[in-house]
Amino acid sequence: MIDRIIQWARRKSPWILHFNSGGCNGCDIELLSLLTPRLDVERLGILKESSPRHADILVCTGPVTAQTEASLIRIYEQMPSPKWVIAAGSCSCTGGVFSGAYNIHDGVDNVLPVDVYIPGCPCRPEAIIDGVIQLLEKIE
Amino acid sequence: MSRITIPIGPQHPLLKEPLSFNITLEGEKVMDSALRLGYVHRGLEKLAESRSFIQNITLFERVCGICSHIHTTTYCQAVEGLLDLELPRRGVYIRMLLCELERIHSHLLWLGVLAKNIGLNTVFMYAWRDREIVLDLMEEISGGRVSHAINKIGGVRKDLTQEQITKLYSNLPILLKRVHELLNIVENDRSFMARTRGIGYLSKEDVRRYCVVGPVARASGISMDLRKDSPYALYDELSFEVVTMDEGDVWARSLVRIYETIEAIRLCEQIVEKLPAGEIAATAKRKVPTGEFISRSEAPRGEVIYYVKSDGSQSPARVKVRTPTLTALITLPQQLNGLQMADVSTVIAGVDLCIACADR
Amino acid sequence: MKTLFMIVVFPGFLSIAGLGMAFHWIDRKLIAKFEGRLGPPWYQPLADLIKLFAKEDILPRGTNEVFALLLPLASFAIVFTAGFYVLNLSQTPESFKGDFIMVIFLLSLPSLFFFLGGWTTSGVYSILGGNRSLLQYFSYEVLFLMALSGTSIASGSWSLEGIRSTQENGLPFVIPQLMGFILVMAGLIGKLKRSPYDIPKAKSEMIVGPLTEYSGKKLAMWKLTEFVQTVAGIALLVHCYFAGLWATDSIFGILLFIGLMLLLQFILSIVSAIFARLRIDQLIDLNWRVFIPLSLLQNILIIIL
Amino acid sequence: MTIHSAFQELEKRMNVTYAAENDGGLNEKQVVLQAEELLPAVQILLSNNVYHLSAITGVYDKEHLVLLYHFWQGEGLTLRIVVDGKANYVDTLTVIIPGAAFYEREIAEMFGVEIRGLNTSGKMFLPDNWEGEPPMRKDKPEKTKIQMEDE
Repeated sequence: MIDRIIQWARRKSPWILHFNSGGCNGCDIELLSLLTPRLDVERLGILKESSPRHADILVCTGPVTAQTEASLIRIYEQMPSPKWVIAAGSCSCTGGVFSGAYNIHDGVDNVLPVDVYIPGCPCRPEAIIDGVIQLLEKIE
Repeated sequence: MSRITIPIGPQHPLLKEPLSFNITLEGEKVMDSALRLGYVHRGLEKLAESRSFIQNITLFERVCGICSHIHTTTYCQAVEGLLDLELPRRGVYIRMLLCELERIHSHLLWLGVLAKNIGLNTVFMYAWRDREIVLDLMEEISGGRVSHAINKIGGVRKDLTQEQITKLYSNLPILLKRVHELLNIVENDRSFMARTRGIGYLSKEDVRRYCVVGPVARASGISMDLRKDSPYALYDELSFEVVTMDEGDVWARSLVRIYETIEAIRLCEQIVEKLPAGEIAATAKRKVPTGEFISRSEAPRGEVIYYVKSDGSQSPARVKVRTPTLTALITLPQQLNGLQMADVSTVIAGVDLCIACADR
Repeated sequence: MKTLFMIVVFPGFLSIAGLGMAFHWIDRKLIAKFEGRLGPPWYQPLADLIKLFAKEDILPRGTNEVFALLLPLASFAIVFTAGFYVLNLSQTPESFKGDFIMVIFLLSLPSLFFFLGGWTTSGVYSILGGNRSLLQYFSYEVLFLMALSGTSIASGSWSLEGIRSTQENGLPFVIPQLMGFILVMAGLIGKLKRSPYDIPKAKSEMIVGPLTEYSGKKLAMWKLTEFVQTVAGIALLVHCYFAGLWATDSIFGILLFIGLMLLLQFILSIVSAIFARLRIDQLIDLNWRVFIPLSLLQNILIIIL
Repeated sequence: MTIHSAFQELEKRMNVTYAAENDGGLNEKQVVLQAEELLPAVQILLSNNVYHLSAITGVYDKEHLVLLYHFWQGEGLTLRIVVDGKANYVDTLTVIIPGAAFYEREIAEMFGVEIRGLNTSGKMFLPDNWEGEPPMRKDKPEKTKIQMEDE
């Protein structure tokens, strides 16, 4: 019973932390536009938190550059469990158009365990919502 | 008083992109600041040398997600210059239309970020709500909200249909009205002015010494706009004003950007009215002849310069990109010195940073 | 058994916490409406809190764990006690002569603990945010006390009961002391660290200030403290300025009481939606040059008249 | 035209290897100079009110590394500085144009060119743990030749 209540709470209150690990801004502004009147994800309980310690879901955008790799791991470790990672955008899934550049470690999954991949360059805001919802369904 | 150094970034709510900014504080006063770029450095210029001229359009679209269209436009202009290609007028007009729509989108986005940083969440929401109108128009025209993929060497991919023109006619006046509402806030709201007036001052002389471009330079009284000074595309056929102010602070930058948004909406209307008939793209030869070309254009944040060198092979021998943010970044330590900690966010938002552009 | 029920359920822990969550939801919903958004569903604060309680609790190295646990607990207990006093509509059995002063004192403690909470976790933002909240503390706390004491001067009593009964015999204090009411609202906004007084936890520069390094249960305690503090602060103002409008023991009276609380919450929400965040020097300037002299003037007027 | 007068003065007063208005190679005016002539040339530009430095490009002209200083004042003017392969340095412009600092650091990091008088400690664009050659540096021709002989 208590487990079910906790599961319900987790599904209803996913707080996300956004980290751009080296992307082009495209996915970032689409992610930010989730907060705004047209899509308003607060109605689903999604809040964009600013401290890793408060967040449940880490949303990465962009490929992982050599310089952000350490910060990315550190942010992930600062998050209290249970925690999940979403790779938003083609770049953070596979490296996308930047794949093969000298400073890029391709996708986020080379660094962190990724739960949901959202393809698209840039991924549409609706797709990000769908990704979060799919992740929430996975929580059960 | 003891000094304390606080690291801003790489992950910080104030920055949408990773950037490391170490600020030394004495109490609440900023004494020193040190900048470290390179978190978004992907090595695009190197990567461009291994891709073909056509593949590079896709690549340079992703230099920056906010001003993606201006990057491809400038790149295509350079390659077209190398090919010595005459562009059909309709194609150039559609290009300019998207450039101006993108300027509106970028400035509204920026106003939202500034408002959010000074704690005016409501204005952030309003500005981004109005920005959706532009995004819809751009999606209608090009198929993409943020990346448009409409440029190709020799022109554009998609034509404007009559339906789209009607939509532009009906939505641009709405947008103009909304932007005037936002202008009213920036111009008259006391709490907005209290946080932005006199903050981040740059004199005319500073702007010259640091080679600053775009709205930041124009807010300090330097009239520099490549659309006017050395018209590229077909900007010489359109009439618009270059907005300048003399205050040189964040408030002046806000006003300059909003007036520019209004000018951009007018430009869009003009473009649609004057839209010539005919082809939208010229056929380009596959092989790019040897040569060098410098292409400049006015992005929402200022002058973008592309240098393309071809050695006659499939891919360019060198592509150099210089984005406007790099010029603005260098002024940050000077703008910040002696300010309060709370003003750091205002100043950083005020110059409209795009780290992805600066790092490439 | 009855005492236990009173402490845990009504009018104790559960109902005060529930009321706090309800008001937090109303606040978020109102702000969302002002911003043209839909806003969260009604169960949102509850889901947030349950989730936080079920989360892992980690603290950075070098934190004094005892203090990090005690501070949120203590501040929650304190605001809860304050809430217990001011939310009791009818005659409080525990009421005594100086409870007005005690409630003010209890409501001012959490800010101090907030500052200490920042200092125990050794993050840079926590410390800086803590410093800011202490700087702010001295300006709004004086304002709050000065402006609110107008009511007790006018009624000549230092107990909530005395203040209430004076108003029941005459006009509610909001009418003769409108200026004081406005000033005390400003003080309350500072106390609750809401925008435009949200300098200690200004999201764009301080991340979340002292709370930056807290997670899980401790964060939930801090949040709950904030919810209850809001409700207690609002209820205190209703007591001090609007008493006499409701009958203490009828259903209608309770509804009116809650209605007045909602009105104050509405004012708080709209203020935070329309003003930009103040800078710390602007805030201190405003408080010491304008607000505090005004509240002093008001008190002098009350004494003379 | 400020650019025009600056161009003429450069031609007159400097030891110019090559100067062209527009020769099909580059679509803007360009002046080819040796590395040690950079500072006096920029002084001439500044005295002619050409103060906007748009960018510094490092590019390989056949085997030689060349730095292009793109100036702009209504129209473009490019100073083409041949960086000698052996000495591999240029003087910093930051003493007269402080805005050049980031461009020069980029050149220093990407091409390994020494910028005399510029503090280049620490990295600006490359990751902290970057090891090996500057990324934009193409293999030195002598090296390639030796390798080819070995084969």
